Amino acid sequence: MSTADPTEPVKLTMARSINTALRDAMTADPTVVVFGEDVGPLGGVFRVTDGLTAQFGDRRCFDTPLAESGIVGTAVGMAMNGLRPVVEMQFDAFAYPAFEQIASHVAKFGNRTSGRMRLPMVIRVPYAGGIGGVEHHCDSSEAYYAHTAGLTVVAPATNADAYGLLRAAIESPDPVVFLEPKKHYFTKEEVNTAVPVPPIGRAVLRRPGADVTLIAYGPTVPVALAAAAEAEGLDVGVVDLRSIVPFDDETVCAQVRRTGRAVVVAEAPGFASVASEIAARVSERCFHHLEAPVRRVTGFDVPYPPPKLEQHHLPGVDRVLDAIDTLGWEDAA
Amino acid sequence: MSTADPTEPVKLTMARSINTALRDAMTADPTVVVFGEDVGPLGGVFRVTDGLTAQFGDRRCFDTPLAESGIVGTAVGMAMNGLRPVVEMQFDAFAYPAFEQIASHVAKFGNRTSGRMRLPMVIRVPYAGGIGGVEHHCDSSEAYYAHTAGLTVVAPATNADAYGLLRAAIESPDPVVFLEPKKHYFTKEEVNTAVPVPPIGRAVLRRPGADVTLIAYGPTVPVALAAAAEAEGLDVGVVDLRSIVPFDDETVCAQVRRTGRAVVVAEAPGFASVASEIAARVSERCFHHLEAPVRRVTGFDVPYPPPKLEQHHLPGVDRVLDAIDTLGWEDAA
Amino acid sequence: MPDRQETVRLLEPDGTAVPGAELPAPARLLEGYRALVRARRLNEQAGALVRQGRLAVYPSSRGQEACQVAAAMVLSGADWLFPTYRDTAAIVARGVDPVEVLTMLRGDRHCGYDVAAHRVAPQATPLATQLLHAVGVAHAARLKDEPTVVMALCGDGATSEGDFHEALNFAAVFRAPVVFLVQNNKYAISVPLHRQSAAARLADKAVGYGMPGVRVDGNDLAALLSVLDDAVDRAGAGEGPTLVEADTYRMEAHTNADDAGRYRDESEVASWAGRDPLRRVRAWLTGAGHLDAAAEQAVADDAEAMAAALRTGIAAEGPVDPEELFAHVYAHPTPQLREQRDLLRAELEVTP
Amino acid sequence: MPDRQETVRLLEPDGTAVPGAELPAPARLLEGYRALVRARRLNEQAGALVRQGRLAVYPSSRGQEACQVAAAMVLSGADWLFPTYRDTAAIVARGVDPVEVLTMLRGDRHCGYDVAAHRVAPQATPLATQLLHAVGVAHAARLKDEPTVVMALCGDGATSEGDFHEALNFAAVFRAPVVFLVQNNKYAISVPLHRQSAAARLADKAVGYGMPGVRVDGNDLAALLSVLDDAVDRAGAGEGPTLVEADTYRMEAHTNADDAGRYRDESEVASWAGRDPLRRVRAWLTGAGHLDAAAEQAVADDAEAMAAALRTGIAAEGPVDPEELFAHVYAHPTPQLREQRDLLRAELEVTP
Ligand SMILES: Cc1ncc(C[n+]2csc(CCOP(=O)(O)OP(=O)(O)O)c2C)c(N)n1
Ligand SMILES: Cc1ncc(C[n+]2csc(CCOP(=O)(O)OP(=O)(O)O)c2C)c(N)n1
Ligand SMILES: [Mg+2]
Ligand SMILES: [Mg+2]
Repeated sequence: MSTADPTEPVKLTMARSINTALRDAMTADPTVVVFGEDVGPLGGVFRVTDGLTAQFGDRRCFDTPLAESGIVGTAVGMAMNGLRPVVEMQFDAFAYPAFEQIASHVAKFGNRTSGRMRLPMVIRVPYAGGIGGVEHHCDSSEAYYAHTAGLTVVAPATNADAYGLLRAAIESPDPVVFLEPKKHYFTKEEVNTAVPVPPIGRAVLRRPGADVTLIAYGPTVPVALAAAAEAEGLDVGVVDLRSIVPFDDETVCAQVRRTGRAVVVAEAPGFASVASEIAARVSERCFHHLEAPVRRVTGFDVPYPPPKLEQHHLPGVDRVLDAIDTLGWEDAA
Repeated sequence: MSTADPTEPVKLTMARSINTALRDAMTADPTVVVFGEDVGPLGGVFRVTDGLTAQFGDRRCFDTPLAESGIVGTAVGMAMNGLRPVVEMQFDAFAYPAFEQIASHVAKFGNRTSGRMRLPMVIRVPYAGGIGGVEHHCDSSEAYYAHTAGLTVVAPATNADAYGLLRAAIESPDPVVFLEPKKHYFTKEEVNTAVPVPPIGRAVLRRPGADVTLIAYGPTVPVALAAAAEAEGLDVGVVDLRSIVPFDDETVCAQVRRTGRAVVVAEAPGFASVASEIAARVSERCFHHLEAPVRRVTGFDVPYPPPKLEQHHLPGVDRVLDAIDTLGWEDAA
Repeated sequence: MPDRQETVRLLEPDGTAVPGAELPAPARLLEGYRALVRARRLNEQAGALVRQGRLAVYPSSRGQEACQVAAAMVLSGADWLFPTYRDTAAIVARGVDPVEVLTMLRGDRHCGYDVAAHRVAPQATPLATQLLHAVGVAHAARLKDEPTVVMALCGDGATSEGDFHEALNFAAVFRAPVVFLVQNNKYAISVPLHRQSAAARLADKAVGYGMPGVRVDGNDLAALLSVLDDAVDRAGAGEGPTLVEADTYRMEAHTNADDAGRYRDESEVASWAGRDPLRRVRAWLTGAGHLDAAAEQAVADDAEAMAAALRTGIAAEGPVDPEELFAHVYAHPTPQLREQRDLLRAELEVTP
Repeated sequence: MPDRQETVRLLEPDGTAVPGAELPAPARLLEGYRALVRARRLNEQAGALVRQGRLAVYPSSRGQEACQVAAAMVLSGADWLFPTYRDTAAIVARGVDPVEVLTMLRGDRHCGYDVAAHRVAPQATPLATQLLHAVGVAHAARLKDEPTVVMALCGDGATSEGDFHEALNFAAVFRAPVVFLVQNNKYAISVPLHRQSAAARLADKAVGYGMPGVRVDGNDLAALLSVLDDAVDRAGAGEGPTLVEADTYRMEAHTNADDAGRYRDESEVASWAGRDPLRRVRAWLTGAGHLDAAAEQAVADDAEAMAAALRTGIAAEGPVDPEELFAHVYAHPTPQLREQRDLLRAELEVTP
């Protein structure tokens, strides 16, 4: 049941890529344990943990009672006692009951003990929208974690990164919030599981471009790429952050300085968000290179809407193109 | 036990100003009820609810069992049934257990019911640091609320605003998170309780200035004012936001456009924070007026430190002055 | 209050009355039977609408209809009902138009009915959170000296959440007029009861809060009416909350999106088919001469009419105004939301 | 396990043994007495250090010393202790240097002792949150087949938090080797027990989780040792968790910053003075000939030496390196933290 020939890239869905990462991590390290709601025999509501209980047994992958604070709090204790828990929050908004455990303990424990005891644990969150879900199933909750000092916050956009970054997250000595763009769970892409585990904290230029830089992460990377492809007469680059904390200022700023124009694309409501942070730091650090204000194309400052309205809420290609249009091209050479 | 002669301003501490606002609101409106941990006979650990049970009885001001989600969740139901609950979270970090109730219900209920039922309730949070408190007693948690669409987020900096804005918050048809800078609870200032209840959402220029604008709210307003007074050879203005959501772009941007330079001063860790939002919007909206990048002077991206280190963590006057120094004065006339 | 050890049952699965049982009045059981048939029909119709792509998803209460109906029947107009996503049938039994309830699952809005008018809270998704709201409504009624009782529903899985604990404790300390009805349908999605709790009975959780706990056969409408009537009376009399555990079973998968074959045997499901809540009331009513073929036909016609109206109503799908995104977030949209609305408005003027 | 209705007591308040009581061995009680005297002295010394401005605040466990001592004494080195802010004396009874414990309240750091070395978790402030960590440590031990038992402490107020519920439920379902010791000292700051819970006994909360619950006289060291020994043995034998409620009293205000006169009568405090935990062990030991004047003097000297060392240790206050702000947030500081550290470093070079 392990990965096919690991030297060859294979086509996998994102759900399967994550499943493979869990499987490979559990094989490599007997201290890795997976638990949460419905992750056992059912294999998770998105089948991300499919087959893990069958392969590794009920002590390595198991269902818990239905309580998210309980799941995260128990994981804290297990990490204190030598295990590497990887827990699943069933949906973004259902991680909120665990917020105190995350903000007051998970994030602070290593610092509290002056580094004498750290918490190697991963909190997986299927997150963001675009699946026509009912309320509470589509929140983009990354700002809550990114603002909480002590957490590492990772948001893969590709299946290869979902695999690689999850392996890295599980190996991290510190707690990682791992945000899985659930709308891409069933998209297939090539994944090579034989490549070395990448470091966390490096953004990547997904598409070079000389005129504008689009900055995105997780579910909006494909949106940014599509917008870049559609932008007429402009050479648009796309940076995929991959990790929100730590933040890769170097890669982001190098690209923005090159283009002098930037648009941040993110699904979460824009106010006091990760997009605000990106816009603020790019505006500050690239000030003398900017030809136009940094624009943000984000979700509106509203609760995630019912399915019939989500297409109006989510930052789509047109809205990104409109934002690019406002970047003061009249002054441009 | 009511306010003295209401036509005359009196000297009150911030704790007493808030106490007076609660008292006056309870007198004016019999549906206002106050509850939380230790708010009854004890009068709250900061004595903010002192005497309310004695004056209004145990049905209007009462202690609850020790459970913050319980307090906020019960308040939701009480607001659904015609009351105006004003609840106290004992300290900032002890509001985290209520996070799910706040993010998934308090913030979303009016929208969920298409406005057919709104939740008039106030969550009072003694917040931020500077009191030499042990861990969990000094968090600046405003970003969590400000990012959550549907909440109104207010942070008074003066005792007069603490009185007036709390009256306004209690009268609001929507839920308000009311952030009280606990380090100023025992500072005395003149308060005139006879002035009309102010609207929420208006910033105020606390100090005019032609060269730089400092933007602050809550506990950092006095820091900004002190820095402005100390800045040598520069005319430094200070905007006090008062309300974070809604945000007063008009007042803030008018002042920044006038000065062309701005520094945001806030206690919370800076990453993905309210300060990020301010810097991002000011950078975007005032782009063509800016002579220098918008700087942020904020808490570091670390868990709130132990008492002996807090002076190094908190944004103080010197750090604000240093930031002002970086605003590209060499290019200035 | 019944003894801690027993499970209250008034009608045996075959419809014979338990010896000595004090049954509700026949007219009430007949009314209940009509509601049960409607509830069953509602579950079937909603399932069909999902298969036709008209609804996104539907969590069926098939097998739990007696709980659904009893929860609504024991309430007066002044009382409140707090349902979950699974309790559509209870809301309909309270008198709300099924079309209004299901527009939520058609994707139009988060809650399609008028919460205040019906005194039915929005269907709660975040588990156990609504129990606290129920306590708040009840406590407010008590503070205002209003004769309101609140019926709060949740599942066996939800009893594990911290909010369940806080709600029961607040209710007990406040002596709030609330009845907690736990529909123990044996599963939380795929997780069976024994991995949810090590307690012998969920009703025993009441002990730790100092409130009475009763376990009732959740497929016995007569027993449910009797137990819930008592609990509602007790709450109304100022004696505080009651925890009622209904022993029932989720006959279908968690929702249509779920694959129950991954975690339970068909034989288990089949064994519960023998305890069907409709059949036993029907058997008793028929046996006691309160339900003849004509009456049975009227009951079926009534349910069928409801299903037809539901099909029509759900099919009569109109567009949702995109500006609804912004209209209700605050009583008065903030300047920021007005700006964002204007942006969307401009976009829609270009490509409507 | 004792019957649900009783409160276990082995020594009467005057030190006479309850008829038929099986007392712990005299040597163990003597060791316990020594620890009780140290605990009392620690509470007094820490209070004095607060009044002298050397510590910011101190939550005293005066009156609860028997719980503090017993919780530590029943554990082996492989076991874990999960204390709260009020359990400094328990940590010291486990063998941690009081100076290390109290540097937290001197303001130096969040936790002054080595958590892993002592198998003592950091003192928890957010109420009941630590109970889940305790369950996690215990469950991990079980998964690894390690013979660890975990002692998790909390107060009566903390039993109202959702995390209390989730912890007990997880522990019971997992059969985790953990003992929950609730020190029911009758107050949560100002809130008295009857506004915290309507249950007859907090130990009854165990019923709802399917675990044994025992109520013990929390001022009776002998009874505590006996009850906790049993619970630890049970946990160690793989039989799962136990909830123990210790009936005790907080003799001082919540902390030195609190004004207990606002919410309780001195007469209530005085009535509990008659149940002092030290006096009854001392009376029994003396009466049974296990404690003569010389031994009593040795016990007092030992406590006094600890207090003196504490005074010296707390007075020997050094500066805290400001870069500690950044050093431990992550195993490897992020680029952002390195930048921020450099900013602070530059500031301190200008004005050190
Ligand atoms: C706080 C929270 N966590 C997780 C979920 C996802 N979820 C939806 S239903 C469900 C199972 C609930 O089981 P139970 O309470 O027994 O109710 P039932 O569905 O059986 O009626 C889960 C885990 C949720 N809705 N809310
Ligand atoms: C989650 C949380 N809410 C509130 C507080 C503030 N607080 C500190 S101690 C305390 C009372 C605790 O009472 P109890 O559990 O009985 O313990 P005791 O202090 O009596 O030992 C409160 C409300 C806190 N520390 N954590
Ligand atoms: Mg269930
Ligand atoms: Mg207590």
